[in-house]
Amino acid sequence: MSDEKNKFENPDYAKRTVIGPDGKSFVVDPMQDYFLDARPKVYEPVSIPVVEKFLNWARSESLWVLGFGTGCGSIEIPPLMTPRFDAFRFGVQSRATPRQSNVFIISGYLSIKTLKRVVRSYEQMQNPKYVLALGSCTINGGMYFDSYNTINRLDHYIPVDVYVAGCMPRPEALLAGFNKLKSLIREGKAENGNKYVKDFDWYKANQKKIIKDWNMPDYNW
Amino acid sequence: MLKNSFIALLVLAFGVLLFHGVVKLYKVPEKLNRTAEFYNSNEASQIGAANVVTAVVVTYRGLYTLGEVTVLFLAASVIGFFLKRKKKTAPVDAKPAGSELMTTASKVLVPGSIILGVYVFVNGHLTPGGGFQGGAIIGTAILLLALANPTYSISKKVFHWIESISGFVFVAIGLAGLLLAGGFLDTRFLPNGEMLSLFSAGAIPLIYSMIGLKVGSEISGIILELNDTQPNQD
Amino acid sequence: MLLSIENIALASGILLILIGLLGALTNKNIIRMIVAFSIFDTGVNILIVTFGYMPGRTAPIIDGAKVTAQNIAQVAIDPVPQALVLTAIVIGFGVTALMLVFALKMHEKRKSLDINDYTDLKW
Amino acid sequence: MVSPYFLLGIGLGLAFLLGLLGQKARKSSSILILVALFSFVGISFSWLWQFLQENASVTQFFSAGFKPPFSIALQVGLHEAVLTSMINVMGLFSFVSLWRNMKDGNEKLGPILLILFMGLNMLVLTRDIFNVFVFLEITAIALGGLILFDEKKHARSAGFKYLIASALISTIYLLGAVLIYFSNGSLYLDDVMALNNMSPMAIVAVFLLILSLVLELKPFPANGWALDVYQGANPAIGAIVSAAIGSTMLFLLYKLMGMAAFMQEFLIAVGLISFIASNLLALVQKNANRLLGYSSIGQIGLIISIIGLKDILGDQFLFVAFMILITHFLAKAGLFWLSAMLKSDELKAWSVFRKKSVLLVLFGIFIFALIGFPPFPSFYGKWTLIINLAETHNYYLIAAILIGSFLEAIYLFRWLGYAIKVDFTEYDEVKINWEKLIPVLTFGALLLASGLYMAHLMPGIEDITLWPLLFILAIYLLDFLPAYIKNTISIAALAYFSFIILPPYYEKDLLRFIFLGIFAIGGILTLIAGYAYKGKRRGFYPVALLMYAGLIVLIQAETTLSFFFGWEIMTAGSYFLIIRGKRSMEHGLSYMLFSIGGAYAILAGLGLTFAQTHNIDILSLASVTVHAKLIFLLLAVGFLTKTAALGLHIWLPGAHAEAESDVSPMVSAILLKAGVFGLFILMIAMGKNPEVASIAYILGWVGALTALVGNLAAAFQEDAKRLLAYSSIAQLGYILFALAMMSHLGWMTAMVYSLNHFMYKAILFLTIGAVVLRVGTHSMYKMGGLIQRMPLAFIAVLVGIIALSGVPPLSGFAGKWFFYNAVLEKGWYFQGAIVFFSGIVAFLYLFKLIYSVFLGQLKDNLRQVKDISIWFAIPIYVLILGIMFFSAKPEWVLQPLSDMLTQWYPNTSLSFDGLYINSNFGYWSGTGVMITIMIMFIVLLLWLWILSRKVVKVKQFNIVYSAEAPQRPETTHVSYNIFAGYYKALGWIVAPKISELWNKISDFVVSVAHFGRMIYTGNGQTYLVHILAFIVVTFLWFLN
Amino acid sequence: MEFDFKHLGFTLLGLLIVLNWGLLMSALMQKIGARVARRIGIRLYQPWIDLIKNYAIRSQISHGIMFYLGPVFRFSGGVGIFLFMPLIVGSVMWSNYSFQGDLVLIMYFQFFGMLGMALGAGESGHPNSAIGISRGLAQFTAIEAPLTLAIISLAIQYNTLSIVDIVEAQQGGIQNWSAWTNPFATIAGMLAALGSMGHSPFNLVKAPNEIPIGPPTEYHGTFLGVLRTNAAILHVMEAALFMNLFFGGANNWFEFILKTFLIYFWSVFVGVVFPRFRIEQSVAWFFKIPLIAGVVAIILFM
Repeated sequence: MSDEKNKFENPDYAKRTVIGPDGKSFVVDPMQDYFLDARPKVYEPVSIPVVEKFLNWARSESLWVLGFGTGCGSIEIPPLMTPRFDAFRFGVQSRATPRQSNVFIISGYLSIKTLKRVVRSYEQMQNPKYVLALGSCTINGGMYFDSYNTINRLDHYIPVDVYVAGCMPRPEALLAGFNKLKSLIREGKAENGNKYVKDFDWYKANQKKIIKDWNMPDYNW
Repeated sequence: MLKNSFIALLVLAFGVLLFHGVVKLYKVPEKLNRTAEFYNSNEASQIGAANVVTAVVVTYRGLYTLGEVTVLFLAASVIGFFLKRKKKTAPVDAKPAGSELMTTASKVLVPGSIILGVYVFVNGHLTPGGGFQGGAIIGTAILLLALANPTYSISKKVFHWIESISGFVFVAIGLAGLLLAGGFLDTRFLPNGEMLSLFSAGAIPLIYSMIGLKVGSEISGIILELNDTQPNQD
Repeated sequence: MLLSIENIALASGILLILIGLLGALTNKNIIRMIVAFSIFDTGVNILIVTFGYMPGRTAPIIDGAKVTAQNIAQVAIDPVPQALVLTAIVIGFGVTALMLVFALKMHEKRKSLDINDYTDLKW
Repeated sequence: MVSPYFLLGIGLGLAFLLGLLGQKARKSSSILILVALFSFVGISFSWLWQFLQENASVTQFFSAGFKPPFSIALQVGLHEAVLTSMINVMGLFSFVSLWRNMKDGNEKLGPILLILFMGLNMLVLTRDIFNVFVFLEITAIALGGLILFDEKKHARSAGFKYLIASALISTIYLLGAVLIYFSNGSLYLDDVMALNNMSPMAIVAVFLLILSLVLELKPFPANGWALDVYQGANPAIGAIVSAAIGSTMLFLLYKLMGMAAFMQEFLIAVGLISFIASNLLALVQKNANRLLGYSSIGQIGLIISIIGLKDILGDQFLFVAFMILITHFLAKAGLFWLSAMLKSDELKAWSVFRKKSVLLVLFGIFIFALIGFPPFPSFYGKWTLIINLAETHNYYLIAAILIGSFLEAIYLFRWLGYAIKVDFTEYDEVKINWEKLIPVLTFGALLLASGLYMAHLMPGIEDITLWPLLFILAIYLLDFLPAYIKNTISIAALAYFSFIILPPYYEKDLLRFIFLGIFAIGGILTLIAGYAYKGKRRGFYPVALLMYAGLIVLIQAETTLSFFFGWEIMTAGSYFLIIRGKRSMEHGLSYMLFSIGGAYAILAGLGLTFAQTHNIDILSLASVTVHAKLIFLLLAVGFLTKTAALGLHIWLPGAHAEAESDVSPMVSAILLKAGVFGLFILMIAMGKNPEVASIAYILGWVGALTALVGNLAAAFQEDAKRLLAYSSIAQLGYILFALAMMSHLGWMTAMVYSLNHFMYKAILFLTIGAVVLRVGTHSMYKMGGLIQRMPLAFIAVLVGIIALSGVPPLSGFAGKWFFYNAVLEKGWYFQGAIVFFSGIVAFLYLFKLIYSVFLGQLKDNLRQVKDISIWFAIPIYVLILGIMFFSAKPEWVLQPLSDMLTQWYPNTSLSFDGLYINSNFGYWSGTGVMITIMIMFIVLLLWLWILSRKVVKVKQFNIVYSAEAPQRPETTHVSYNIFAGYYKALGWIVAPKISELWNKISDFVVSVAHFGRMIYTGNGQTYLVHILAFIVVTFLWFLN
Repeated sequence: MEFDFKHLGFTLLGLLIVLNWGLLMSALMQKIGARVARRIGIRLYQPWIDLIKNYAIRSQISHGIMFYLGPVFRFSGGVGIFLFMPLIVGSVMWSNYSFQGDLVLIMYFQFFGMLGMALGAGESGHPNSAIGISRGLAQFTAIEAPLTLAIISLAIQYNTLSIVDIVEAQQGGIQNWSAWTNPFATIAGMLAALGSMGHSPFNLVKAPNEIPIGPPTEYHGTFLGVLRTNAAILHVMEAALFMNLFFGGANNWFEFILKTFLIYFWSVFVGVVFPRFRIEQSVAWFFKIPLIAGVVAIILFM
């Protein structure tokens, strides 16, 4: 590690010497001991097409959204659950934990600080997982294209399945995005979870380029 | 003051109790009780001492006397020992010499007193008096000597010797009684002799002499020790 | 006979006892306490002697004249109280002497004869 | 027979003669005195021999060859022989202990000591009332001299106070002696005793004599001078005052009481007041010697009252008095001599004895002897005393004696606790000289020997119960060996002993078989865990075996006496076990106090029983007719102190939690069953008595509330062992409740719970103890995630908590099932509901236990801990096998149990039908449920396994953490105060009101003691006033 | 009773019915909730899809052996209660394995699943899991207090602890139901039921946004599928327990479905009306009216 990196390192993750109850001292390296630093794996679809098709149908009809509002677009998500739009009809529900979620909605601009959290949350979602990018900002930076603090292209950092353009897109557009996502899943084209793994180094390099205070393992299990 | 009046009240209560519980119950006896009767009646034939009290003190109830001697011995030991020990730590200043008058008077009086003391204890079985009284007189003589002439030094060793030997002899006589006669301190292992003569009443004169010597030397010892340890009174 | 010799002796005995007690209990000076104890002792001894007194009788000493071996039981008093008192006096002497030594040793250390100064041991 | 006058001759002759030798021949004079004292011992022992072996008759030796009353008689009888032997032995050893003081020009000390002891001999022997006065004065002056010899700081003022007090007292005696003479013309004791009707004067005289002797024996409150002497003088002199002079005076009092039967009540009152008051005032005492003084006065007070009880005790009087006297004599002398070895007077300074374990052991022996623990003589003395008092319906006296003894136990055990636990670095090291050690050792050995001899003599104590004690002595002597050897020996001994005695019980008495099995097997298993300890583990094995010996005696007991014997032995052993913990001093003390309180309740109860049945057979409890309620209550309270029922439980959490890792299961899983066994015995014997039903009803409520409070409190603990300790309280609450139902099903529940609690609490305590040994903390929130490091421990705890919680299929459910049925059958619905509710509360703490310790986040410093020691794992897994067996085939255990209980409750709805157990209300098949659940579990596990793909094992920070990552395990492990919300809702139930109540009580007692001792102003004059006031008050009392 | 394949077959069939009914019931309840909010709501087959989706998640992580076993314990708990519960009155085949144990067994077997779940969630090391479990256990103990009283009252009333017997005693018309004959026990039991069903106001345990989902925060994929399968069964069986205890049991499957629906609906109904309690409030609540009702129920039958 270079000195520059050390500057941002969380002191809690630095190696430390502790004394065990038996009086012997030993070194704890939190990055090694507390985090699994294995590389992610590719999870191939079931080899029997019929089964995979059936499962994809089920996945498409049961979209559990990670309730993590990353940008200003998150204000458009709650109306989805109201009587007017009622996304429940389409099998869309929100979950509070990435472990149980399938869909990650990136709701608009993404600051660098948030990107780190987005990456972590994305990696903690289970395969298969889908990303729905909301608004112009995720495509080219939108009105923040020249901001020092936001990213311009989301798909440099995590793979995106569906873009919903607009600034901001209305809930109807979001519903349309869901429908698009559903059809992608049903067609078996929504394998971006595996794509992320396959291009892991590229994504990681992009992420690390922009996130200076990288103080987590390369892959957040 | 409250405390003192309380104490006074308490003492008064004690007095009242003493009066009611003890004195009022006491009636002057018409005749001697059986113990006294026995002593008075049989003493002359059994012991042969003219002074019945002496017979009681030395023979019949000789253990009392032995106890007294022991008490004195203890007191003398403790006192002698302590005063001596103190002397080690704090040397006593030189004492003024006694005045001419006092010295002279004491020279006259002391031998007489000692002789009187000896007389008293030697005749303890015949006349009022005995070992303690005689010893006390001897002690007085020594006291006189010490008061009259503070610088006059008497060897305490002599007194120790006398004391030890006389005490031991007393005990030995007691044991002799046990072995030779009826019991411990039985004086009858020596002949009773003739009543009212000096050598009568068995071993009583002997015992009383020993007691006299012992008491005398003990009291003298105590006095001398106390005298030696008194700081200079100037 | 209020003023008989035995009554006077009894009264003085009790009085001495009470004076001695009062003195021992109220005087703060150790030497005075010891003196008071002596008085107390004396009172008790007087009491004992008085109890042993029988009016009109004499000391139990055979002098061959007034008191003989034959009539001693009728004319002489009880010898035992005499013996007891003798013992008590001597013992009292020993105790008093020892008390005085204690007083001396106590004074030696603290230069005080006030009993109130010796209350380090309490409770 | 040797004439006693030789004592006089030798003593005085030598003392007088030594003046000749002077200072130069110091050594030879010391040797001469030693020889003289030896000859005293020889003479008195020859008398003793003649009386004991040759049946000599009482002989009087007259002085001067005349018969008393004209001369003085010395009487030698058995009593005198015993007393003079005691005194002369004491004299010999006193001289030895003062050997070094004899140097430095103190050569006069020897003769004075000689005369003192000669005087004491004479006081014992003489039959002349006035002669007593003479020798009293000799003793007083000699003692005064001895005190002066000492260089201790306040010895002089103390001596002076002593002198003036004794001057006053002896003058009173003198007055009495003279008045005796004037009243009947004789000073011969036998004459006075022969008087048929005394004149008023004689009565006053006798009154004065007895009064002054009582005053010599330091009655409260006229005893300030004595306390100062004890405190101010050299402890070796304190030993003489307390043991030798005290015994002499007591004998003198006993002797003179022959003529003063009318003063017996006075003695009882004065003695008991002194006993209670001085023990009370001693509570706040911090000076060791003064404390010993208070204790001496207390003990002597007790004996005074026993002398007063002479007529009431009848034949037993001498036995009782002698047992207590000899204990006091040996123990107090030993304690004073121990004190003489120390430079500091502070109680805490006694902790330096830890460096010399022999002395510490002796200290313990003396303390236990004083309190009246078996096998020391005072145990038998107190037992006989209480039994006889009960027989004569002197209940208030019993209460007074027990209260006084209890107060005494408080400060003595606190003191012992100081010695065992307090930091001793600030005190000077103790230097042992042979002449100081020999007397203490001898007296300690004598005490033990006399106790064992008494136990051998005593009817109702089987000799076999003494073998373990001897064995314990032997293992104490082997204490220098490494722990594993001693451990092996202990296990072998326990195994052999249980092999001998256990099997016969299977046929004879299944109940005893089960409890003995719990004690023996549990003992062996927990001892196996002891292999995990390195080093020598000094002192552990004797006390552990002491506890097991007590438990075994308890089970074997056929008589109430041996039951109580076992109970006390067990208490003593467990006290030492508990106090071995690092911070367990106060807990050990409170354990001991509750135990002693309980033991006294038991003693009183057994006494009352004996009063009716005149039979010490333990089954005689059944024939109690009068006071059945009271007896039942007393015994139940006694047993409940051990089972820690609500109100009496406050000792348990600390005691169990702070004990060592393998001690906690001993005291929790095993020891508590002793109380349960006691309750069983009690209810078997008295349960049929209709009077006790109401008490049983109350006990049921107590049990229910205990369960509730125990479980709730456990849920709010942060200390793992404390949590388990509260859990034990609750579990014992269940058992109490079940027992109190007094029905077949209720007792089934109790038995099942007892067995289960033994197994799972042993598992849990052993495991948690082993974990604590590894991680070095009790606080659960400092652990966490240990499942990664300690899978063995985790499995054990998992099994333990499933069993404890009563979740099927493990055996705990059996208890719950019987419980429901029993409650419904009995109709105790509300209590039952409380118990069930508390059973559910148990989940809270069980979850907390397993989660906080094993799950959650592993801490930095615990990343490399090893799994629990194999020596802990072995017993744990053996017990797990036991639980599994019981769970799989419950009917194999339950059916014999049920059959056994039908002998007391023949009407039962319980029936066994193959694998099914049926009651009036329900049915249950343990085996069936087990199989069903096992199959189901395996099928479902397969289902999950088939469906789940390759699972990636992640590490502890790979959690969803609101898009962040945890930073420290400490901040991520939610454990501290985890049930905060629950506490807000129900915490008021477990507010420590009971501890507060006990605290208030103890504060009150302490402040009374503190206030009370203000009468000892330290002013000699005030003491005189006390004496005078005492005289006046008693005088007034008698004038009425 | 001897082992019998036919009986096992019936039991498994019953399990299937109960599972599907449970899934449907939860969909219905959500539908009802949606309609109350004037939404269309989920499709009725949504629970099945969710279940399949969860079982079809490809990747899985585990925090350790207990994390893995937790759902199995939980599932066993649910299935176990099913096994020990008689379903249809008078039918040996539909009484499952209730001959192995009585009401006490069911009462305590509930904890099997809870405990396993608590341990599994605990091993995930997630603070929210621990918080959720502690709340859940705390609330659960409070629920048990009135429930125990109600059950004791019933046991006194019918003089039995066997569910089969209790149900049979209620046959012969609505007037024989415990709900009529022992109304206070029913009140206590049904109020306790509110808590055990875990709907608002007693759903702080799983407070979705405060402590994301509570105990199962870390569970996903197959684990979650197992848990949801279990939940479906457990909901029905809890309702069935109350049905058997208070509402005369079921003489046929239709009655079973109707009654369990209504009982479950009761808790949903209350849930949509009342806001959420904090944990100390909910604990305290069970010690008020429900407890008093339970006490009254016992006093009436003592």
